[in-house]
Parts: sequence; C-alpha cells; structure tokens
Amino acid sequence: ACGGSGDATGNGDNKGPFTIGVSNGFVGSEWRTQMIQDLQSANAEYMKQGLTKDLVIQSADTDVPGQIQQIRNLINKGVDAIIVDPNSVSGLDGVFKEAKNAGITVISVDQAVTSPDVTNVVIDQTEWARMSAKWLAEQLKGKGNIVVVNGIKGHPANEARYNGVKEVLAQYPGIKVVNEINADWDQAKGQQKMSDVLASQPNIDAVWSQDGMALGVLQALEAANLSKLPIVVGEARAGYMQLWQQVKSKHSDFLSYGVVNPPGAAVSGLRVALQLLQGKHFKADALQGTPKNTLFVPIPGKVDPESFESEFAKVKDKPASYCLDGYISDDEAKSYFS
Amino acid sequence: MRRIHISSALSALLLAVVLFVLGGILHPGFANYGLVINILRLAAFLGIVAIGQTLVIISGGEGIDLSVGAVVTLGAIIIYRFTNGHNELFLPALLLALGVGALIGLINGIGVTALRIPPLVMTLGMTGVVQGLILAVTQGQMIGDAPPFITDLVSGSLILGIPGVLPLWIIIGLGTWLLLERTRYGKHLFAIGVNRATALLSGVRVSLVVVLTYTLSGLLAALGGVILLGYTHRVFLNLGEQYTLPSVAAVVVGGTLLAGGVGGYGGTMAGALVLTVLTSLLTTVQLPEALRMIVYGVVLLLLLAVYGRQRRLRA
Amino acid sequence: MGLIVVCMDVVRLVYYSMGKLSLSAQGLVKRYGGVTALANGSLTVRSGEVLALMGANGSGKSTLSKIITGAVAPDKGQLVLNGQAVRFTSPLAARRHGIVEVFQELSLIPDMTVAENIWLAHEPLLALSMIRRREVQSRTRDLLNLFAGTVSDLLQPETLVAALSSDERQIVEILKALSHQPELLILDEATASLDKRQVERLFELIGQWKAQGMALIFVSHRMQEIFRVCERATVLRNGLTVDSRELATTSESELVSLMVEQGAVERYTKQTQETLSSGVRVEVQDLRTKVLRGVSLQVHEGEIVGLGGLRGQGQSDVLQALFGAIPKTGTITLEGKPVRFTHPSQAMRAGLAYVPGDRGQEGLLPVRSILENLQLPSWAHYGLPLNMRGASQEASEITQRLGIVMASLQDPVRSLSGGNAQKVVLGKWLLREPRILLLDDPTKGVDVKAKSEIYQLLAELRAQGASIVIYSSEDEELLGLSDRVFVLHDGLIRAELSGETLTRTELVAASLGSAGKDSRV
Amino acid sequence: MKTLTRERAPQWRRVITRQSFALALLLLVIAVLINYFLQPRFFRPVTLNNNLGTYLPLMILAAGQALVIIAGGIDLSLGTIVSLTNVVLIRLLGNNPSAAQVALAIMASMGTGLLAGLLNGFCVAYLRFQPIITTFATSFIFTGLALTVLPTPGGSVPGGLLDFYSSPALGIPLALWVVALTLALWLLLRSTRYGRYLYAVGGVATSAYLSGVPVSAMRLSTYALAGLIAACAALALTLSTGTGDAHIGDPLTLSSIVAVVIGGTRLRGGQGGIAGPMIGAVILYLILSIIAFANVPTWWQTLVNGLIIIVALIGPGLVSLVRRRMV
Ligand SMILES: Nc1ncnc2c1ncn2[C@@H]1O[C@H](COP(=O)(O)OP(=O)(O)OP(=O)(O)O)[C@@H](O)[C@H]1O
Ligand SMILES: [Mg+2]
Ligand SMILES: [Mg+2]
Repeated sequence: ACGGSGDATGNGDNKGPFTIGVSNGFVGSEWRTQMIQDLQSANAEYMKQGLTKDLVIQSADTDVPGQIQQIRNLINKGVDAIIVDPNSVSGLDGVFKEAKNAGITVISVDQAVTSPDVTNVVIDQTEWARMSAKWLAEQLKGKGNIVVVNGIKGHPANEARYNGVKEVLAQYPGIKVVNEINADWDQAKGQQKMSDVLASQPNIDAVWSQDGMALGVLQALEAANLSKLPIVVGEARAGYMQLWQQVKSKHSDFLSYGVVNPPGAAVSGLRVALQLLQGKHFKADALQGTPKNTLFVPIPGKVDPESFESEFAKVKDKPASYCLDGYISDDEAKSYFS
Repeated sequence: MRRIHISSALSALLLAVVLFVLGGILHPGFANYGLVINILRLAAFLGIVAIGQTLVIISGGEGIDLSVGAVVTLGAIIIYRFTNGHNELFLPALLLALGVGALIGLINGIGVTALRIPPLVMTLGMTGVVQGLILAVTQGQMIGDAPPFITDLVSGSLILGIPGVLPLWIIIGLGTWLLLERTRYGKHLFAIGVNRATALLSGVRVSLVVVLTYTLSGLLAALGGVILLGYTHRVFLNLGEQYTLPSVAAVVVGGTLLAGGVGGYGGTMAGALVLTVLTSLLTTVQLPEALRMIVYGVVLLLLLAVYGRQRRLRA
Repeated sequence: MGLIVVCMDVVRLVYYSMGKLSLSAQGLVKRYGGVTALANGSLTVRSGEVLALMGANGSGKSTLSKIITGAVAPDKGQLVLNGQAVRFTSPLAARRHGIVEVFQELSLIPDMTVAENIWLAHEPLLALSMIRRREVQSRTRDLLNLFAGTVSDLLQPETLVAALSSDERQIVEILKALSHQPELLILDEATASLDKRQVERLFELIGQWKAQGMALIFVSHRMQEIFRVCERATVLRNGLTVDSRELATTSESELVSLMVEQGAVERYTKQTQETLSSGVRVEVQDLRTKVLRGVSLQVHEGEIVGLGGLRGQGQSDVLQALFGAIPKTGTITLEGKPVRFTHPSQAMRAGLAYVPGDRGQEGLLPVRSILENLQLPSWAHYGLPLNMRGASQEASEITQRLGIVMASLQDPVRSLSGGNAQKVVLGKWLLREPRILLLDDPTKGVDVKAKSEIYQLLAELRAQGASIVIYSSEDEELLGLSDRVFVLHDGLIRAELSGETLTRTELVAASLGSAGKDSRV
Repeated sequence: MKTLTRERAPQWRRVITRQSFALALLLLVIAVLINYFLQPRFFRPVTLNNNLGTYLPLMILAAGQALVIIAGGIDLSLGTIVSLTNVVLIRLLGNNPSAAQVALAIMASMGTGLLAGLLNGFCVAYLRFQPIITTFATSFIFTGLALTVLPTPGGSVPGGLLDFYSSPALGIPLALWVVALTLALWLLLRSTRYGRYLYAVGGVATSAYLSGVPVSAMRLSTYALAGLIAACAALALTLSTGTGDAHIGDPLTLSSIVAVVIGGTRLRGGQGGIAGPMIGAVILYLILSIIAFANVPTWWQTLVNGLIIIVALIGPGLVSLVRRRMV
C-alpha cells in the first residue's frame, strides 16, 4: 500500500500531457511565492516538452477546511496530479483519500503528511535543524548560553525543527538555553523580541534562529551595539546574507551559518509526480517514514563562514526575500524509480 | 465623560509604568534605559497605526478598519520600491505612499457610506484587495531598499539614544489630540459616533465625516508602514498584518468604546504602551510559550479589571 | 358606543387585588458623584388616589420615582409598603409587589415589535417557556384598543417600535406598564408627548383605574392636568420634599411658589399686528412629502407662526422639509430666492434652525458633554483651533438663561433630568441666533419657570426680526405664542387662524378636520 | 440624499428587516448558480456530501457567533475555543478508544467549551469588561491551554467515527441533518422567552433591564452557549479532518464574524438570526470554489476574493439603504 506508487493511474503508456494542480494554503510569505514561481518556471519547460499543460494553481490564505475545499476543487477540475503545501499534517487525510479514489497522484511538499495516499517530497526538517545546531555546538565548544528563536509554537515544522535542535543539544550539557522565544517566522517580531531579550540577558553566546525572522534577529543584534556579537544560526536567504556581509565589515569575528531550505522542493515534487504519472514505480528503499510515504530530497546546501563569500556572490543582487534554492534534476528524480 | 476617558488613559499609563517596574524587579536590566527606549519605539509603531483605528472606532456605526495591516505593508513597499535606498526620492515616495493609503481609505469610506457595506466586511475585503494587489504587482518579489533617512529616524539616535520616531510620535499624538478636541471635525466625529440622526439634524455632514475618517485611517496606516520600514529595513509580505488586531486592542484598552462616540487618542497611546510592555516583559521572562500566552491573557484581564469596566445597569 | 367596548376591555384586562395598598417613601437620598439628585425625598400614596409629584426641572422627581420602582439604588432612606419596610433591588423586584413605572425616557426596544415590547419579560407562556403568540397578539390588541381613535391605525401589535412617532411610543410605554396590572402606577411625564385627545383618553382611563383601586403617582409640568386628575400634590425643590398639599384647597400660584423660589412666572407675550406688514421671509408652495399633500404658507419677518392640529397630521413634516431633512417636492422661497435644501447643513447656513420633537432619537448626544451638545451646530464659529473658552462662555450663558440645572458643562447630557435635557436641545439653536427658527414641541417636559423664560427668549428673537414656526401639543402655548396658526389635518392646511379667530374653539374645531369623515382622526 | 422618513415600513420591507437571511439566501443562490455553471460536478451527491461536511464546522461556529452578536456582544475567542476543544477531544480519544471513551471524550470537550464560554461570559456580564477586548485576552489563554494539552499536532480519530461523519444518513448528507436540527432548535428557542430576551438585551440593554430582563444572566448564557457551540464545531472539525492541532480553529474566528455580517446580522446586536450566518459561512467557501473554477490567474486570486466579498455586499447594502430609516 505504498502511497502514490501510481497504481491508480497505472497504465504505463500514459504520456500526457498531464494537468498538474497546486494547492497552497498560505500566501503571506515570500518563501511560498518563490515556491510557486519555481513551479511555474519548471512547468514551462515541461509544457515545451508537451508533458504537461498549464498549472492549475489554488493559492490563498485559508484554514484547514478551506484547503480541503481547494483540493476538492482540483479533484473536480480533473487534474492528474496535485502538489500540495499542506496547512495540516493529518487534517487533509480525508480529502487525500478522495483524490486517490479519483485516480489522482498527490505529492506533499515542504511539510510531510501522514496520509498513506500521498507521497511526501520534502527535505528532512529535523536533519535540517540538526545540521545547524551541530555546527553551533561545535563553534561554542560545547559550552555557553544560547537563545533559541522559534517560529509558531505548535506548528509541525517548528516542532520538527526544534526537536532536531534539542536532540543535538542533549549531547552538549554545557550548552544552556537561557531563553526560548517564538517570533512566528515574522521578521519584525524576531527583531522586536530579540531586542527585548538582549536587554535583559546580556550574556548570550549564540542565537539559534531560522527563516525570515533570522534577519530580524541579526538586525536587533547589530543595533544593540555589542562589543562582541553572539554566534548566529540564521538562514540562507539573500537578505540575511547581505546583512551578514555588512556586519562582517564591522565585526570581523562574526560567525554565522545558514542551511538552505529550498522553495524549489516543490519542483522536486513536480518531477517525482511526473515520474509517477508516467507509470514508474519507486525503488524499494526510496521511501521512508511511517507510513512509508516520504521521499527525502537532499538539502541543497549550507552557508558557513568558509563558503560565505562564494555563496554571497550568488545572491548579492537578489531581492532580500530571495531564498537560496535548489531542486533535484529530472535524472535525479528518475533515480528514485525502478 | 471627559473625566472618565482621561482617567482611563491615565490608568493605562500608570499600568504601563507598574509593568515596567515589575519587569525591573523580576529581571534586573528590564527597566534599563535602552530597553525602555526600545519599548517606546515599538509602542510608537503600534500607536501610529492605531491613530486611524481610533478615529474609525469613534465614528461609530460598527466602525472598524481591518485593512490597516495591509495598508501598512503597502506603504512600506511603496517607499522600499520607489526610493530604492535613495534619500532624494523619499519625499515623492512618501507622498505617493500616503496618497495610495488615503485612496484605499477613501474607497473604504465610500463603500461604508454610499454603498452601505458593513465596515468590518468592507475593510476585510479591502485587505484581500490590497494583499492581492501587492501579490499581483510584485509576485512576491520585494525589490528595493530602505532610504537611510527613514532608518536613521527610527533606528538612529536623535539625542541621548532617543530615536527621532519618539518625538515624532508625540507630535503626531498631540496633533491627533488637537484634531479630536480642538477642531470642528473632531467634534463632529464624536457626534456621529453617538447618534447620527442628531448629528445630521445639527448640520453635520455625516457621510463626509465618515469618508474623511476612513481616508485618514488609510493615510495614517500608510505612514505607519513607512515608519515601520525604518525599523525592519526590509519589507516582506506580512509586514503589517501583526498590527491589525492589536491596533483595535490598543484602542479599546485605551478606553475608547467600540460602540463609538467615546474615547480619545491619549488612551490609545497608553493602550499601545501597555500592550507592548506586556509583550516585552513576557518575552524576557523565561517561560514556555504556552504559559506566556496564558499569562498574557490573564494579565490583560486583570488590567481590564482595574479600569476597563462598563457602566452598571442599575444606577 | 366605542367607549363601552373600551370600558369592558378595561374591566377584563385590569383586575386589582381588593387589598389596599399604601406606600410611603421616607428620607430618600441619592447622590451621583458630587451631585445630589435627591436630598430628602418623601411621599405617601394610597390605593384609589392620584398623587401629583411636582417640582422644577432637576428637582428629583424622576430619581424619586425610579428609586420607588427599583431602577435606582438609594444611598439612604427607606420604602414602607403596607406598613413593612421593603427594598427593591431591581425593577423586577418592585414589579413583583405591583409597582410599575412609565419611565420618562421610556424603556422600549426599537427593533422589537409593539407586542414584543409590551410583554417583554412577562410573556404569557406555554410549557418550555414557549410564548403564546396568539394570546400576546390578542391581548396587545385589547390594550391598543384603549387608545383607539386617538392614534393612527398603523399602530398595530406587529409594528416595529422604531417606526412609531414619539406619542405612539409614549402610549406603548403606558400600555406596557398597564399590562403588568399594577397596584401602584407611576406616570413620569407621560403626557408630555401626547396630544390633547390622547391626554383626554388617558385621563378617562386614570379615572377608571382609580375607581378600581389603583394608586397612581402623576408627574407633569402642566398645571391644568394636575388639577384635573390629582387629589394631592407632593412638591420637591432641589431634591427636598417641601410640602404635600390637598389640591382642592390649594391654588396654582401657591404650588408654583412652592416649586420655585420666586414665583414670578410670566405667560406669553403677544406681538401687535404691525409686523404682519413686514416682508415675507419664507414662502412655501405645494409642499408634498410622504405625509403632506400640498401645503402652502408664508412666514413674515418678526412673526411667530403656529402649526396646529392633532399630532402626526404633518406638522413635523413641514418643519423637517423646511430644514432639508426629508425628501419633498414643491417650492420653498427664502426672502424671494428659491432654495432647495437637500441637507440640513445647507438650511443651517441659510439661517434656519430646527428643534426636533424627539429629543431622545434626534436631539441629543447622551454620552457627550453639555458643552458639546450645545455647540454642535456652532463649532464653525470658534476658529481653528477651537476657542474653547469662548465656546464655554457662550454655552454657560445660555445654560444660565434657560436655568439648566447641572454640575458642570463637562458633564454628559445623560446625567441631566428630562426637562434640562430638553433645554439643551433648544439652547443649542438659540446660541446660533437663527433667522428662522423651526420648533417641534420645544417645551416638552420643561417646568413652568423655564417655560416662561423660553417664551421671553422667543419674544426677543421675534423682536430682532426672526421668524419662528412652532408646533406645540399644548393648545394654550400655541395660541398664546403665535401671531397666526395654520391648522393641519391629514397632510393639508384646514384653517388659518389669526386675530379674532385665534381662539381655542376655532382651533379645536379645525383640528378635527372639515367633516370628521376621515377614519384617521 | 439622506432622509429622515417617519413613514412606516410596508409589509415587504418589514419582511426583509425581520427575515434578515433573505439577502444572504439570494447571494447563496447566485453563488450556487455560478458554481453550477462553472463545475457541474460540484453537485454530484458524493461531492456535495463531502463539501457540506467540510463547511459544517464554520456553519456551526457562525451560529454560535451570531448568538453572541444578537445579544449585543462579540466573541474573538471562539476560534481558539474550537482549537482547545479539538485538542482535548483528540487527547482523550487516544488510540483505539472504546465507545465509552469516545462518549467521555466528547463530553469532556463539550464541558471544556462550556467552561471557556463561561469564563468569557463571567468577565463580560459580571465584571462588565468590553466584550471585544475580553475575548481577545481569553483567546490567548485558550491557545496557551491548547498548546499545553497538545504541543505538537497529531493524533487520530477512529475510522468508524470518520465514516459516520462522512456518510449520508437516510440518503441525506449528515451536515444537512445537523443544519436542520440547529435551525429547528433555533426556531424553538426563538419562540421562547429566552429568544425574546436575546433580542432585547442586544437591542437596548438598559431598557431590557428596566423591563425586568435578567441582562447579566442573559449575557453570561450567550457566551456559555457559544462556547458549547464552538465545542460542537470542533467536534465536526475533528471528524472532518481527523486531526488534533492547537491552532486548527484559530482562523475560524474572523471567518465566523464575516459570515454573520454576510448573513445580514448587524454587529450592533438586537437583530438577525442564525440562518443567515450559516448561509454566510457557505458563501465564503463557495467564493473559493468560484475563484478556482473561473481560472483566475494565481497572483490575482487573493485580489479577486476580496473584490467578490465587497461586490457581493453592495447589493444587500443598496437594499438596506431602503431599509434603514436614518443616515
Ligand atoms: N445618572 C445621573 N448622573 C448624574 N446626575 C444625575 C443622574 N441622574 C440624575 N441626575 C441629576 O439629578 C438631578 C435630579 O434629576 P431628576 O431626573 O430626578 O429630575 P426631575 O425632577 O425628574 O426633572 P425633570 O422635570 O426635568 O424631569 C438632576 O440635577 C440631574 O442632573
Ligand atoms: Mg424627570
Ligand atoms: Mg430566519
């Protein structure tokens, strides 16, 4: 009962062109808009090849029932596959089953879901967080006070990431989390709350943060006129790296780190969806998780002090909200299939 | 009535001070100069965004402006794009931002008066329209830069580490007080908030005042966005959203009645301060987030118990 | 014939317990902040009598009544009901003892129907607290029948109260109180909004209730009413009960001197004929609104024109149409120039002023200060920023002139007594020194002293050349003040009275319409 | 032109005033027709059944919100009560619950909703706080509690319950049964003294008090009822999504208020009903579908959504121009 193995559409000679639907339940972030743009440009290629038709995109701020409605609309529009960035881990299971019963391939990107009727094509969020936490612990040599700036409390991605961090920190008893705050992935809130924390906790050795709010955190740190800046785990985004560059010119010893969280994961999802639509089957060990429905695509990279200059060159002229990106190629996608 | 509303503004202010002191006791360093300045600065954003909200709520007729958040974002984006970091372009960009904000408010006002759309839905629909326009025009790509003038005003120090935005807030606050208490418009605004029939029969141009009020609200929200840009230096799609409901809360905590016709901006300023101090205080206290939220809610209720109570039914 | 039916209804509807009720209030005190609303209020009332509660505006009549009905909590003093001390913690508690009030500022809910309002909180019920709709309807109809013939037939159980005129609301409020079958009924200025015939009907009913053993407290500023229905009068002055008198042995002027310190109460001042030859200021031709069916009239400079007739025959429409507050057709010329006001502000700029007949709905901003209420139409004259000192000064002059009892100009109008609030409604337009003053029952609920002050003010305005158009529900007032009276009936002018014909008999005759064939009369 | 007409409402106008849902119904018909032309598949029984199941939580919640608003209040915490009762339900269901456990979990979550509503009601009715700020404050308390009960989203609902929720009963979608039941209860309630009190308190509270209506008790009861109704909405939401999430209901607050307004109930209170708000909730979701099927380009969808909401309300607005007597 391996999800999304394409058995519903099952006829291997199906060559398209396929109609791909996209359901996005949140529009208030640049990460999501970049994701949609990535999808559109990747799809343009496929359209040229005659493999797909125009994307059918449903993108609006909505709640879980609203997203259920979005997906149901896509089903009724008769798409062949749906790429969904879900608002809920298991709340969409019912409508996913409806999709599957209608013979539609569903791919979840950005956030893994529990439904066996869906294939998750995501980066491993926990691993993503582990990477940066490990780097941080090593820089601190296992000792010091850190502040953690998290996203929305209770949001699955936030919890997955913070679990990764906690896992790593458990191995370093010398590192003390002196404050954990939630800035809801909002740059301005990150900035506000970081400055509050700074005023009351002068002895901070490092800050672990992520996403758009990392930029706010760094801004607050810079504005505080500290003699020595704490080490910051931030984000591989143009805006953050531009500020990083600026800060470095004042504080040569400033250390930071960012892991790429690619909006292009959706493109990876699209590539996998097309393989499935063409009747391919996953290799036995390609999928992980319980249920076995998750394809972890590689994390495209990281920015650390060593690689900063070369990575920065890539984003120097990008808008601040641009995220370092990456997705699997068609060949890589094929490699997951037998 | 005046006595009552000044006293609620005053008690809100006192509460803010009490919270400061409490913070200082809980956390040596909380009440330090830098943080006080920072909190005042944060309160200034909320306070400026809440000016228009104050006017709209006073205007009554179920008046509320839920589009302020979107207009804040739009105001910031306009400056960001059109100045692209150049001070010379700030003034024209500012005029453009304020003009666009006013235009949005004007449309809200017309919708509410001429087309009789309930303000809540009109302004919420407008939020969608503004957000939608931002998305349609930018496609989520925020290109540009903040002009140094505005970042200096907000993040820099005028004297003694006080950023220019604080005196600016006080000046705008005084201006708003003057507008409400010492102009004909202000007097008419309160009148329509209490009873539109009475106002009409006393020669008040009710629709005009309402339209003007929503227009002002749009303009001031755009101004709030401009100033907020000076703080964040960058714009993003959700920049202003976090100010929509708190702007309503600041107004109501400040003693303005949601039913309209009673209130003032002094109360809103104090309300903005109370909400900001409370958030900051809770941020610095090391508590699990869930507990922070519970404490925030409980403290807010306690604050209301101190002064935010309505009249008795039995005299 | 109709009357017999009505009487039977009354008998069927109103059963009184045969036990005698006697209630006395002793030493009641009520303070609001620094203001003493009632310093020492006392009265005694028994079954089968009508007690007049008298006093100038703000003397504490309403406060005393509300304490008796549990709507206001006294600071001191006690109520003794049938020899036992009682405390009413809510209007509901007082009602359980058969004590009910017709509130001066009414207690109706505009978005509910007449029937729903009347039976609110004591609806006849089925099981599960389901309302007996039929019974509510029919009993409401019975109650409305008590005033049949004096109100338009659009006043039905299903009509929304929001759609009623102020006299109809007053009647609904009276019927609402009556529906509780009270043993003690307090009527707080229940006649102020009613016209002559409605008052007559109420008095007939009061006579019947009294005969059946109801006790009544009757509050009014109209002397002739007091002398007609009451046996005794308790007089309040500055919150103190100063005396209680048998009316049979008391004269009107004695009562007045009890109420106000100096009993100098002058009546109306009439103009001599000469002004009529002066220029025409307002000329109205074929004015039509939803109620008016073609009204033409002229108003001269320095003239007071009265609009007579029963309530609701279109008098208010004439005033509102002149003021640009309602849609209309026809031509209005102002000093020779045709004008088309579509908004009151235009009328205001042309020198018109309009005192609406319904202060609660159209005249006041209850939560705003007295100052702001008085100056609402006038702020344009105080510059930018507003000269608040000037505004306060002028406002306080007019409050002194009108004798408005208040603690400070900054107090909300809500804290004023009914009569004082009415003076605010009038005062805000007197401040504008209008050239054309439109008055809709301007002295409603105003005490004798203040009334004479208002008459004098009107006379001064007229002397300065102002034109005044006034509707009054009090015939004496209308006849006493006006140079000419146009009597309206069913949206048309039926008579113009002036000089010789300006008499009560003519007025009454014309009020009833030409032939009395109209069912709406 | 502003008018101060004194004339009485004719019958048809009275009908529109009292039957406040009439215009929402019209909007609904239009939205349904547009949907029908754009996507006939929408009306296949299975799809219809599933869709109604999805709409039901907001419909129920809008009814609760309407109750509070009619009585002159407003509840900004309803969405968070949905979240809170959702996580309580999920936590107590656990894995493979017995029938008794299911009953217990449902009762406990209803009890939680009731308690939450009582807290709101107590603050508004007896402590006399302004409703909007009170419920703004308590919404933080409820979210905090929800996060404590269930820190990470998850949990599951027994398949039997999910099937029960998604299968039609006697050939009619379950949601329709619930709606019918709700409306029947409402009609019943409205013909009781309680119903009268509701409108009286929302109309003019002081007049209601002078008339002998127990105003404070009424206020308390509306918030408590709304809390209970929010728990019912949470039950529907839990059964339609099968998940627990401490934030799942949060966005529903604003939608419920919008649904009430679209449904023709004014925010000032004292007027309206719950049929309109329930219709309003459906309209909100139908707008999403219309946008989907009108092939609105991606970047314009949010814009069009906002415009539709505004435009949809211009019609009723114009009619209310006739309806309102003043300004
Ligand atoms: N809620 C209140 N707050 C403050 N002052 C009040 C309040 N209610 C009444 N007063 C004051 O108490 C005094 C007595 O008022 P009350 O209404 O009893 O007078 P009244 O005799 O009924 O006058 P009227 O003839 O004008 O109706 C007035 O001076 C009034 O201003
Ligand atoms: Mg009185
Ligand atoms: Mg209905």
